[in-house]
Amino acid sequence: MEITLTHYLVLSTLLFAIGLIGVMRRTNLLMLFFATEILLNAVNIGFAAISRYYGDLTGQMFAFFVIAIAASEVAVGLGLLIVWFKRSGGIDLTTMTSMKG
Amino acid sequence: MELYLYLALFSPLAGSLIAALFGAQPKTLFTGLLTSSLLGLSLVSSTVLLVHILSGGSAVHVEMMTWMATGDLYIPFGFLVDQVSVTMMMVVTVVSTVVHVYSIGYMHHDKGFNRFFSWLSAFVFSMMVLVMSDNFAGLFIGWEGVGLCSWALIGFWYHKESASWAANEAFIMNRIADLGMLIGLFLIYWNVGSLQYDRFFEAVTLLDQSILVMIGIFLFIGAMGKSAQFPLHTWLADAMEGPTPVSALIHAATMVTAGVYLVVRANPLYEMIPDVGYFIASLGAFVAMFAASMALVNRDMKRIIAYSTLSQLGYMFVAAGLGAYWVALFHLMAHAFFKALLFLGAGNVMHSMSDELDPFKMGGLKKSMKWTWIMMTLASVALAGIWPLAGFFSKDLILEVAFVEHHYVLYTVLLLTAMLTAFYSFRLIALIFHGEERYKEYGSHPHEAYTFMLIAMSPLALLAVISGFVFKGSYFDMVTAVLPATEYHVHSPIVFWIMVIGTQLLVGLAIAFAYKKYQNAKIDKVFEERLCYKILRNQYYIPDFYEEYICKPYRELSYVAWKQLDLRIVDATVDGIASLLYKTGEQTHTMQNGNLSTMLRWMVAGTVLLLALGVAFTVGYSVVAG
Amino acid sequence: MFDNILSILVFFPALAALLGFVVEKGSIRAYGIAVAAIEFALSLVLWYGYDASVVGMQFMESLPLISAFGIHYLVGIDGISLFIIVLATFFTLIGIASLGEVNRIKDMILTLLFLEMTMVGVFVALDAVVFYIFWELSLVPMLYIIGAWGGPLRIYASIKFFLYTFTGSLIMLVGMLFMAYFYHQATGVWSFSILEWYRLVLPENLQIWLFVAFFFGFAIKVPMFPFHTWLPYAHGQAPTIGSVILAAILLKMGTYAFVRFSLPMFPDASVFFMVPIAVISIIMIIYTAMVAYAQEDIKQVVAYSSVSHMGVIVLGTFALNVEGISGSVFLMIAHGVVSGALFMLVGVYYDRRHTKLLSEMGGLASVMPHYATIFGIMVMASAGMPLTINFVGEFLSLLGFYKQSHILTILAGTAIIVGAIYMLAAFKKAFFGTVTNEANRKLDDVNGRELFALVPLVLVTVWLGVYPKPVLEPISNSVTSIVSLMHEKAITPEAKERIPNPMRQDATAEGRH
Amino acid sequence: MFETIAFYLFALLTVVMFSITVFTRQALYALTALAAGMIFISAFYFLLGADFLGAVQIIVYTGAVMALYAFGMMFFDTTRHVNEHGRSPQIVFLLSGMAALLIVVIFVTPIVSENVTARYPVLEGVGNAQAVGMVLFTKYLVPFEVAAVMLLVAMVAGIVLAGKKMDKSLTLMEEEEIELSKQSQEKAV
Repeated sequence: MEITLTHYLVLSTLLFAIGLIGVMRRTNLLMLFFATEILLNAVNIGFAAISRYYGDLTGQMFAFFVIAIAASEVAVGLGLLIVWFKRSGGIDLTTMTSMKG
Repeated sequence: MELYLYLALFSPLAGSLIAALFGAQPKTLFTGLLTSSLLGLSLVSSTVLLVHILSGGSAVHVEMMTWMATGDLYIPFGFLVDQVSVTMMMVVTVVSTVVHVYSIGYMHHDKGFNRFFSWLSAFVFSMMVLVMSDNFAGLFIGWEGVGLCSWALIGFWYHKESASWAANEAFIMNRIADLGMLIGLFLIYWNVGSLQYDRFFEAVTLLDQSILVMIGIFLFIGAMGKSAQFPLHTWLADAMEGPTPVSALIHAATMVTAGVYLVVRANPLYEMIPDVGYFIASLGAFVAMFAASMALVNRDMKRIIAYSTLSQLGYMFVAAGLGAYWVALFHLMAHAFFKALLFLGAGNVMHSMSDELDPFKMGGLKKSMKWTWIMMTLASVALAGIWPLAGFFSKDLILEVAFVEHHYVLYTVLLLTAMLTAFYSFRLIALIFHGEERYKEYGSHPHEAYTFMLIAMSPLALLAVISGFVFKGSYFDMVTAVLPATEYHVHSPIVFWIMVIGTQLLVGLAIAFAYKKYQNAKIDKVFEERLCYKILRNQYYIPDFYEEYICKPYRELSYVAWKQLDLRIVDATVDGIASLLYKTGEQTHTMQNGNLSTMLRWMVAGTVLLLALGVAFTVGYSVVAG
Repeated sequence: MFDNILSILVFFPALAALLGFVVEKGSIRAYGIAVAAIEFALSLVLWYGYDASVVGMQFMESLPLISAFGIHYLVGIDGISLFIIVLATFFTLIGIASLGEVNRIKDMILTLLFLEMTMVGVFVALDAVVFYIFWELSLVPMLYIIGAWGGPLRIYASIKFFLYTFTGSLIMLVGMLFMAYFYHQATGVWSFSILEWYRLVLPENLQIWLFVAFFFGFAIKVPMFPFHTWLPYAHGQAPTIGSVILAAILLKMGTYAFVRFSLPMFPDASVFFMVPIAVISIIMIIYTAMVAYAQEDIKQVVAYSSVSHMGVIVLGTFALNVEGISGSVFLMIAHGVVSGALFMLVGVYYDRRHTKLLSEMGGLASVMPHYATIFGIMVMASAGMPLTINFVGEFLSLLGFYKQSHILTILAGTAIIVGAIYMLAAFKKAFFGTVTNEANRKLDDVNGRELFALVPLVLVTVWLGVYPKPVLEPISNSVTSIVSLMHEKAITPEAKERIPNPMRQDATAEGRH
Repeated sequence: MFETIAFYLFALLTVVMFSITVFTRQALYALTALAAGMIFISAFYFLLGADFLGAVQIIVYTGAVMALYAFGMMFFDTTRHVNEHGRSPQIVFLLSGMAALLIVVIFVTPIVSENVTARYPVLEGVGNAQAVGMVLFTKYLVPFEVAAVMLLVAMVAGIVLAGKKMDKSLTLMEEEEIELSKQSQEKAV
């Protein structure tokens, strides 16, 4: 049985769904970051697969940049997290209601 | 000849503009003299043109420049001096020169002396444009121009509420009629392709009868406004709020006759549609009677003369409607002279009585105002149509026209009106100049007007006397070059003499009755209680009717339109939409409770929705396309 | 020398405004007048260089912006836009020159210069995207002018103005995108050039949909009944200069766009919607005239009178023949001059008394005779007196529409009656009678600075009323080409019949002299 | 055959690992599972012939990112149980499930049905890293540099935010606090 692009896309989507569950379910900020990492990686698989099956390097390039962005996000995000932790003493989402409209 | 044409046309404008420069300044005699002398120049030029035409010269036709040209439309500033317009030019320039000179004395003490002359000359210019234009658009310029000047001059004493009200009334009523005129112009343009008189008159024979009738009706609506025909007549009496020279020039001699001029000018059109002509004649006869009846009981000197003007305009329309265009024009001319004279005389009386208008508060003025008395009596005799003064030749001719054309009802109405005319004219004369000197009770000190004012009036007096029997022949020869030369003779000489002498006798009786009744100016209390008196005194309640059923509803409707409709419905709908959006925001902002987790869920829900829409549209599209 | 004149005309005021940020506050007025004067001189040069005999666009410039979608910076003018541009630069000049004492005068002048850029930009744009950008940009300075210098309700008025017109233009934008899409479908090429769109013949049902989309944008801008309610608020709250520019130029964008977009692109839809639009116009004319009559604030009278006159302009536009459209384009200029002047005149009194209520006025003619005279001239012009600028436009508009419908023209013709009623009533209340208000007794007459603005307007009013040819002829030529384009493009037989072919008319009109 | 087996194996492993990350209550487990998942994902890259990407994945994620998270966790002391009271988990699953389904539908249908031509085709006879390098440093040079700058900025930002002097950061202090600190400094001088 040949592995086709569809297989990879289905996998990518599956992982994305798992990431989404995490995003919605978690109330701990750090765990939320984990979930976003899953989302990004799920998409990356899709990019790489498309790149492979169409013989076009653009997909890989995108995956590459996504990784770069993910890395910066982690750096800045963790920095902010630390600031928040110092100010409020916790990183629980339910305590963050200053954006209440 | 072109030079004279331009001189005649533009010297009033020049005078007006120069006077306007001093408009806001205190009185400078210079402006009065300048405008008067420029009008004199205009008069001289018009006379030269008249001589040219009389001596068999061809009509002077110039095209000064393009006014409007777009698409198919081409309207030039073109001027035409032919037999008809030169007659009008003479009337206008003669009367207005007299009025200008007279006004130097009359407006002597007025603060707005310069402004007055500026507007008066502007009026003359507009009137000249009106009569000299060679196309309907140019006529319309003059038409609106005289309306504007009339507005400014009626409301000349703008600090008086009644004056500015009357000015606005006159303007707006004229505007109603002007709409009809405008529609007439549109009809002409879309059916003929040009607004030039000559092109239109050529095409008249080719056009459909129904279209001609429409054009005729709409043009006549325009004429009805300017000439104050029923039901647009109320403004004329109110227009007497203006200074008296204005009433003499605008509301007696020239502007109000513009409607008659229009019908005369458009004679090839009205020739083709005798039904409309008959309607015009009937309306004219009705107005003649109607206005004369209102003049019978009025107690305002100027209003009486104004109603008399209205009545005489009715006569002119009878003649024009029956196809006797040259007769209408002739009566227009004669009427201009004696009516202007009458008004100027009334102006003298007003001046000496410190602007008193009620003739019952005068009486016996002939001692102190001899010349005014003589001239006003002359004018009244002419108006009454006594031989050999001007009115006899023009007004009785109209009666003959009605008779010869077998419109006996019109004839009877006109004959009755002639009697009424004589009655109210001499009622006025009797009240003002004869009988006891009642003015003493009111503490007035009458004095004769300045000599130069009297001298200025004298040409009009002369013309009122002679214009009938001196001019009739040459006038007839001249204008019939362009107007239908129908001669109106009663075939049987016996009938003719019975008619003439009978009319004269009836008129004489009316005069005698007026003298007898009003010599002593007893106010008949019983008579004043009667219904018919009240109806006449209140002008058949027509002004009240207009106020109650047109002006007031319009005002109220306007207010409702603003407060209820515009603010409550139209604007409120818009604000309603805005507040709906706002409320939606208010309601849904609980979604933004600040909990990141909840917001993320909403975000995902939104994404799912968008994705679902995308799929649905793609599927839908492929189903439709595939 | 005319190669880039349009771009110079568009961007010079904006660049000058940017530079103006560094100009000292004391000399900003002189700077503003100088810039506006140069701009006005440039627009006169443009007029001088304009060749009235050439059919089609002139001074065209093209610069690709986004080639993939055929979006170009494409500008050019014809007789229709030329005079509105001249009017815009003219009003900016006299607006700045006659500016009274205002707070933050520097901001005001720079805002006006930015506004000038957007106004000129709208009228030169021949690419829908460029047009749209300038169209929307013009809202921003106006919003600022009303919001920053306005009356007590200024925030409400400015937001209403902005959101209302913005909503309309978004619908218009959708229309534009669809138009581009259909163009792509038909030709396989993307283009936003209006001139290219002209060539596209669309089926009638598509035309109708697109017409409606464009209509919303234009109608709100005009503003047509029942979308007019933002206007009284905007005028009522705006400072004098804001009202002047709004009435004189910004409203004209809507009617101009009808002539530029709706008519030539959708001739069949124009015929289809002619009667409904005429009915709306007549409602505008009569209804707003009545509302104007009931007003207690003289500025609101002028504001509603604007709506009423815009009704005549729209009516003339949908006459669909050369006479009517030329008349309506001419009336745009005329109405710009006259209503701009009227707003300025209202501002003259407002500067002195800080009130606009008619009840506060009365008997002003004896106190301020010059003011009363100029006001009187403008009132009469507004009422459509012949030999003033307005008459030419109104006459031609109504004349043109008479060809399409007798009854509707008679109804619309009541404009000359109702217009006289509210104008004269307001004039009487303000100027006639005796001075009842003591505060009015010592008012100064118009001063030199105000005369500098008003006298040229009076001169233009009379000059173009007596001799409209220099303006009317180029307009007429351009309109002729648009009408013949419409005639050729029309699909339905009704439209063919309703839109006469002006070229054929010209041939027969040769013998008219 | 080998590829098929490898795909299913790694797919299973990744899904399991990520599920653990998402569902576990222990932060340490979550971190470990995430790191493992990342490594398994790199396996897909190798399977797909994107060697360079795989290498980057391992280095960046399992190296740098995970280390960062580990430090972060130490800082927050999250070794204790993370108490999360999930609300209406049905909605969570429903939404993510639907999202997944729709994405599959959207991406799979057009790609399967249409032919896409490569704009930057994989060069024949050239290794993946080399090919990537050629594209990256020609066509994507500017984005690459921008990404580099972005990383630098992120690094600086991370240091600034989390740095020792953070309690003196003016941007994060209330107005009064700033005034107070100013006054105290002045006193010290």
